[in-house]
Amino acid sequence: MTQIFAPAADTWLRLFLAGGLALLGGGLVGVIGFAHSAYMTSTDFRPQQPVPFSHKHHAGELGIDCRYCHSGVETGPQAGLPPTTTCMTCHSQIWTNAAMLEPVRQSLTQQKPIAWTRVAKLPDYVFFRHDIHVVKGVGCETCHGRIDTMPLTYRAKAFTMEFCIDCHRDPMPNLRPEESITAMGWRTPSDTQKQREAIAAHEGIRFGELTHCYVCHR
Amino acid sequence: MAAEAYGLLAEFGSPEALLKAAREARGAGYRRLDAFTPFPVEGLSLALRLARPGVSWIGLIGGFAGAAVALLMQVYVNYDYPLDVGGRPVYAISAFAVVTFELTILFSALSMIAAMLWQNGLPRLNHPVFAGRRFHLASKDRYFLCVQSDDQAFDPQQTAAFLRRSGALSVELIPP
Amino acid sequence: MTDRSADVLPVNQSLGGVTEQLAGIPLHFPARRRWLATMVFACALLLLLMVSIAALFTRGVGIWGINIPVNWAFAIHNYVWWLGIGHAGTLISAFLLLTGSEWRNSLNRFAETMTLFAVICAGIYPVLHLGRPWYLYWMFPYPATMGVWPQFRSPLEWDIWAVLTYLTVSLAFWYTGLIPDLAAARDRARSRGWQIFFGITALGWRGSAAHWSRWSQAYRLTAGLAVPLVVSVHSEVSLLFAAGQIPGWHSTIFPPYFVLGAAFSGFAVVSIIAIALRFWFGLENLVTDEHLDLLGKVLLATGLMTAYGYVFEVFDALYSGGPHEIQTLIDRIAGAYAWTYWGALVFNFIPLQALWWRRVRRCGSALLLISASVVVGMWLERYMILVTSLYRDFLVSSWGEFTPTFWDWSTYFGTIGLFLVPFLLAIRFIPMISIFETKELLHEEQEERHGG
Amino acid sequence: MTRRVPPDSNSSQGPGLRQWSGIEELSGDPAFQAWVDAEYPAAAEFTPTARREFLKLMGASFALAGLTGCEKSPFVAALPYVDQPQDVSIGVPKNYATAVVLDGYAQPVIATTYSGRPTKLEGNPDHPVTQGRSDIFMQAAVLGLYDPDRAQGPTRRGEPVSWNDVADHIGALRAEWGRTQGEGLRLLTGPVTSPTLSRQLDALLKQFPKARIHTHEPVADGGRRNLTAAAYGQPLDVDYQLESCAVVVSFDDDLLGPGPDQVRRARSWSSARRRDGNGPGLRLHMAESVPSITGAMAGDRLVTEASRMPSLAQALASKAGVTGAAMPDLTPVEREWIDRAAAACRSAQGRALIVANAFGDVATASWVARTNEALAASSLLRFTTPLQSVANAGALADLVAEVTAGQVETLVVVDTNPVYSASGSLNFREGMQKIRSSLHLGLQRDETGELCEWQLPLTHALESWGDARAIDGTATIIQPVISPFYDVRTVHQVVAMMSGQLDPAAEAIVRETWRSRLPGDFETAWRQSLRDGFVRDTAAEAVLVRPDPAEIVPPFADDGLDIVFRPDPTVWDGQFANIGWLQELPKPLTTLTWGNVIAVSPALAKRIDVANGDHVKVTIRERSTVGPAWIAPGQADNTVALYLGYGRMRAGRVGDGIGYDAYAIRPVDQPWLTKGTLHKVGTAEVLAVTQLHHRMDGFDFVREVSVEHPALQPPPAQPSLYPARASSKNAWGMVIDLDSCIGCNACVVACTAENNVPVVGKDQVKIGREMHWLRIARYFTGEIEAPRSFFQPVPCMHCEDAPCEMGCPVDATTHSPEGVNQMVYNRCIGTRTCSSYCPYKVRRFNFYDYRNAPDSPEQAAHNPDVTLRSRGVMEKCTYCTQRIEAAHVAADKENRPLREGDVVTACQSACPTRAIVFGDINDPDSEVSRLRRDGRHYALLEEQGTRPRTTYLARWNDKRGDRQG
Repeated sequence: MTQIFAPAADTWLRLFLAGGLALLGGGLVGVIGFAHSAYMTSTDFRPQQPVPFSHKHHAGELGIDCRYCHSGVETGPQAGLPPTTTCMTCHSQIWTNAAMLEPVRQSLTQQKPIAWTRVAKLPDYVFFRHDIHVVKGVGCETCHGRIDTMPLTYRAKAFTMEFCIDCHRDPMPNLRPEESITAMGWRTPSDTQKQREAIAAHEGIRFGELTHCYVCHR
Repeated sequence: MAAEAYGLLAEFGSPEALLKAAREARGAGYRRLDAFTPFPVEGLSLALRLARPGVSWIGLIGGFAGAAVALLMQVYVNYDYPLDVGGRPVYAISAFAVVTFELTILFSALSMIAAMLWQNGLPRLNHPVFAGRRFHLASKDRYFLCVQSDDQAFDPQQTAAFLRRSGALSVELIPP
Repeated sequence: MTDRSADVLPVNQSLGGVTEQLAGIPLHFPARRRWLATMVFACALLLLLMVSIAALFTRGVGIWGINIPVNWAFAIHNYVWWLGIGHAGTLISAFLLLTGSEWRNSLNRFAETMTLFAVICAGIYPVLHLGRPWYLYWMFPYPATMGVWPQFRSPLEWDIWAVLTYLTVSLAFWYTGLIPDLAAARDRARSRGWQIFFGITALGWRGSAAHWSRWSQAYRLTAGLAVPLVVSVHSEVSLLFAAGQIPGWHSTIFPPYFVLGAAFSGFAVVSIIAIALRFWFGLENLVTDEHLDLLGKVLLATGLMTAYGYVFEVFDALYSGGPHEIQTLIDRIAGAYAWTYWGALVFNFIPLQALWWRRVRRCGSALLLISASVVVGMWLERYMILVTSLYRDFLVSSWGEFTPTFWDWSTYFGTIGLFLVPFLLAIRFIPMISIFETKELLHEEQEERHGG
Repeated sequence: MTRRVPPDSNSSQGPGLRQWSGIEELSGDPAFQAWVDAEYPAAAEFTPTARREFLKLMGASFALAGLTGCEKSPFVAALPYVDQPQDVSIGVPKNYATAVVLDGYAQPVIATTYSGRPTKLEGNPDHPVTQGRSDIFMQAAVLGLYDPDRAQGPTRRGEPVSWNDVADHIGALRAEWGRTQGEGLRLLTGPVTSPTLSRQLDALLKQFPKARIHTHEPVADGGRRNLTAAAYGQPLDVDYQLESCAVVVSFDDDLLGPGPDQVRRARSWSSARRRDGNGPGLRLHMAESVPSITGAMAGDRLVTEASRMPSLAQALASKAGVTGAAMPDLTPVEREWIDRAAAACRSAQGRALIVANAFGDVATASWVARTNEALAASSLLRFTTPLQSVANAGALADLVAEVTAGQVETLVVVDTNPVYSASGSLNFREGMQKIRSSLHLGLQRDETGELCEWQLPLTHALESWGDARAIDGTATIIQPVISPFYDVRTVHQVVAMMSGQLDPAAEAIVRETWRSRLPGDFETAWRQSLRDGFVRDTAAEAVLVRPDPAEIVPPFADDGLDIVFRPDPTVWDGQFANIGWLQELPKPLTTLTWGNVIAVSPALAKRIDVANGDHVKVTIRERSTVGPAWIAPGQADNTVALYLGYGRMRAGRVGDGIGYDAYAIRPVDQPWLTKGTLHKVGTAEVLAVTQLHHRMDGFDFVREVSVEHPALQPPPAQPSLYPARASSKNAWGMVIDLDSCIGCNACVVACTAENNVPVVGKDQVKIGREMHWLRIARYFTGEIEAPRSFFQPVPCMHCEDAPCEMGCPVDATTHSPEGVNQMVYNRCIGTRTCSSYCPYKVRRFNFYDYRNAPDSPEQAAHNPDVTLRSRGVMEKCTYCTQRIEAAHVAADKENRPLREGDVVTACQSACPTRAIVFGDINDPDSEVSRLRRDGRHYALLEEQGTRPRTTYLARWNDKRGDRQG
């Protein structure tokens, strides 16, 4: 009987086995990592908008309050996008014929809405309400990030269930006083914990009752 | 010396002949011995003074590992997001028993078989003995005794003669 | 009796001859025609399965006859049936190995192979029966962006782990036992292709003394683990039902009842295969009438134990005296699906009684027919346990009825194809009877002859 | 065209946050068209107008949560308003008071709208008649609005035309009528209570004095007016004062059954029934030929032929000492029943009321009238002059006669469907050929619309300006809650065109009517009425009448079977045939869906050897029809019941070609009870019933208590292996009073509407896949000839130790700290274990994708607060969790705890008898806690140890009570 395989064959076979195992493990880790990646949570994406609206300019530099445009935020589930007329309250006075604002004027004259691209969108089976969060002392910044530094708006936080549930388990770290709800870059004063507890108590937050399914899914 | 051969391969017609030869070889002071048989032959490892295999211990460890992994996993997921499931306890050990048992067995069995292959140095596709002309009979109905060349007492001529004396049907020098 | 059991195999055959004969089956395959014909048939069934699955995934489980209340039917029912069949393989090779009944050496290889593919057939059902199968991976614990985990109190969750463990361990056990024979085939092979195929699969096994000693230990210990595993797996499957409160399910007898039933149906299938193979490949010298005799005895024993399960179930219902339990009992005996109950009784236990006679046991064709009837009977039993319990549970107002649709049947028959195709491939490419164990047994017998 | 009421003026509403106001104008904003184009491409398939209006409708909201099935790329277009209206906050529902119409009667509703889409109707709690309760027709009306088969624009012989063409044609006709003074002009209306329409028709007749008006009411309120005319000498409407009754004896009168008066009667009946806590407050004795839900609730029920009623009524009359009432000969069973009834009446001392079938015969009615007189029960009856009155209108038969005589040039059919619902013997269809010019005004191009030259589509009540009177006469000014999204007009607009106005404004016509009728400053009163949802103090005046002493002629009797006609319990006279919710609604007592049956008694069935579903042929005066037989337990031996409303050919894609047409063989002179024959045909069909087995088989699903044993055995305390869990502040629970539940199904439809429960169709129901979250179980006990019947609504029990939750491998169903058994659709992978383990089988599974096509108009009817369930997902009753969470948010925003009544489930608010009570069981003072302490309280299958949160109150057994006292 003669050798069927050359000595090298062993090396190859073992390499093959080791490689296979490595690939398997690596693949698993890779897939899970990909699911958490910025790509999948679309936090890396700055969609083009019909009008290159800059929150940095309006909210940051001019310091317009969020609620001026997103008027529904305290009254309903949806913060709402501003109607064209809201834009025109100022832009009928200033930058009246800036080319950049042509779509806005078009919208008003032709009664056609501006087709914005939604940046913050949750799946249909998630029933999120802005009003209750705002009323209970969760600031805009908590979910939307430093909007006042965004020339083009993007999704600052990954809107995964983990993200929501973390806060629903313990809202404390994200609570702020009423007057600072829309404030950006709001720093908590020295006696943070006490103050947060005070807010929590004052708002009567139902700790431990915010993590069951029907709070968000119906 | 040892460089030019792997060893001498002696062929025997029955397990009994092989056993006899193996004992004689030990008696003659050969230590680097190995035998090849078509099925496990009782007393052979004794005759060759092989160490008791330690596969069972690895199996035991694997079993404990499996149980631990299973229990920790199940306890952790319920600790991470405790949900009220039909009023059952959050850490329902009785319910966790099944998966724990399954993983115990899985880990134990796999670890033993892996250990067996590892200790046997398998897979090994190319091995000197395969070069033996009549070695293919080792998986049929012949029984081989191999004296390796790295044995102190190994000497191609004398060892071959010794093996023939102890009843080998054929003796062959295996190249390295 | 003892000396008969001493030589199950006729001793007037040489080890070399056995080796050539068995290793020869894959290398110089006899009965190509028959094999091809069967293969075509099997592939047709497999195709049917593919079509059924395509329809299922595109249109949804609605294509089956299931409804509320009978929302589990063929899928779960055939799942249990296949898994049950699978168990015999492990029991034969592992359990009998431990008890040192070496006559099993001629049967264990194809019994294990049968197990492997039966478990695969069973394994696809839990996937198929899901409403949204593409979310199957939610049943495994992985760090999800949802922060939600599987629910380990659920029998279905246990099920996944049990079946996967069972599949992996059976595979490992089967392969470990196969290595030395692959080596034998490698050494017999002449053509380069066969040499490489068997060369790699044999992992370079040399049959050295050290190999054998480690191998034996690992093999025996794995066998030792496989036996409780089988028991646990099918007990767990029974909990799938027993954990629910439905009358006819919620019973402590279920685990042993299921395990015995499983062994019963499994041994029946083993007998069928044994008889078929020895007829195909002229293996009468290795799978002897002695084997059939022993198989017949085992079949009879497990059958009687299953019958005890039936009796006890009736007693259970009457003893509990729960009106709903009794209602279900009556439904079984006289309800819309009484035919399954009586069918199960008749097919399982009436022909079985013939096995009391040695002549019947030793007659291949007779044993074949009885085994076939047992397989049918056990299929009916599972139908009975599932549908009869669900179609009428507690509230009269929720009672319904179940009629299988074309797709129910096509999926079921399709899985038979899924079983046959790989099995046929296996007997084509792998020694279907353990060569070295046969030789071991043969050698011992010859020794005894010389000794006595 | 519609007006908005400034929010401030709501403050005048006093307590309660009822701010119904005029609808927001949403049309004309192209903003949404683009958006909907993106979301609903196939909307393009509508006619241009329809599409434009539909876009308007859909686009109104970009908060259609859940409407798009699966997740898309997160970056979808978002379209804000160009000019956002003042009081619109997206996603916040608004409520408007208005009314829908059943057989001309107003059904006052509060319409919930999301960004202009009405999605749910609740009863108007302020309304004197319904007091916030509702029935199946009111609940289902909203789906009629989105019926995809509505006529979307005017047509002439099927060809689309414009309203200008219509105006031209009517102009031409008017010229002709002018010459002939309306000679040859005939109008055919359905039942009408609308003051505006009456006013308009009167005006029209003044213009064209020779024109005539006829009315056609296939069901309406039966022969009630003829009966009163015979019994009291003048046609009357009657209202039973059940609250003050101790005993009611009904001669085949299904007073609790479906129809315009069901809500009022069910309400007063149940309050009377509950009057005293320790026993049944009102006892019902009923003699009936066809099993009805009233019979099911009756404590003492006699099964006998409809043709026996006169004799029975006479017998009771003679017992009550009515002059001229000789004792007729009765069977022993009948006599015993009469004795018991008479005894009960006597002991009731003036608080006993005898009622006769509205579909019954004159003799019975007359005897009953006199018996009431004799029992001094007049105070229990309130008579009013008929509401449904068009000045000297003729009957349909007269019209047909004129048509055949060729005296009719022009026929205007106003919102009725004679071609389908006229008696077959009239041959109305053939008659139509003789008419030169015919116009049909109606929502659909139905059988009549198709045959008429012109079909002029009308608005749905929810998009109309109009008015109508409720059953008691209280008028409601109907205001649109949404602007019409098809090219349609209100009936008033069309009639106004006929009387010469060119393009009348819908609102103006109605204002015109009320300008003279509203007291005080018109604008204020007008707004007030709109906000209230009804015009105060407009109930009809009671009239005092005495029975007419004329000789009572017993109705002719010949041998042969009694053939009884009844309106269908769910599609009524056929007008609801295209409403999927009602087609799939299990009919009381049979649980039949998607069709009608020919109900026969068990004895008769045995005699001609038929089983359920076997086809039988009913022949009446050489006209015959074939339908599936149904063996009705408790039906009189020689009575056969036919159900109207099926066998339609032009109802639409839902209602076409289902069931048999009973109108075809319905005699004109005996529309409700006649004689005929029955034969077995030999063919058969499978009926789509949702409950296969109706016997309680000795189980105690429905328990009973009696006056001598008013309390049930409290269950033994069951030890639990499970750890005690801490509940949160609120713990929700529901108690259902089986003594009040009349099985009317209002709760089921309400649940369907509130929770987007899909309609699965006949074939799926046949194989047991109906999706109702709440089923009403029907049980019989006793012998099949005269069984006792029980209703038991079965929603999810929300078990505290729920078996289903334990079965789920992925945590898709878990328990909330408030004790709600949660079902998370988006986590469900469809193992169906939960349903297998559920002892109550209340879970429902999406075997297929049952959702409407993403662009079908029905989509707009969906509640945006509830996810649409996709294929392969389990679903079930959630205790209307969207309402619970909304209440939590509202309360949390005000930083206050939840109060009793903050959360009202859909089924609870719909129930006409208030049998369903939902609330916080942690609050000892809540209604639900009070009921849980009641002696009649028990849990279904409590021996299973599931500890349900949904529990029941046992039913009172009147009979046993009688024997004792």
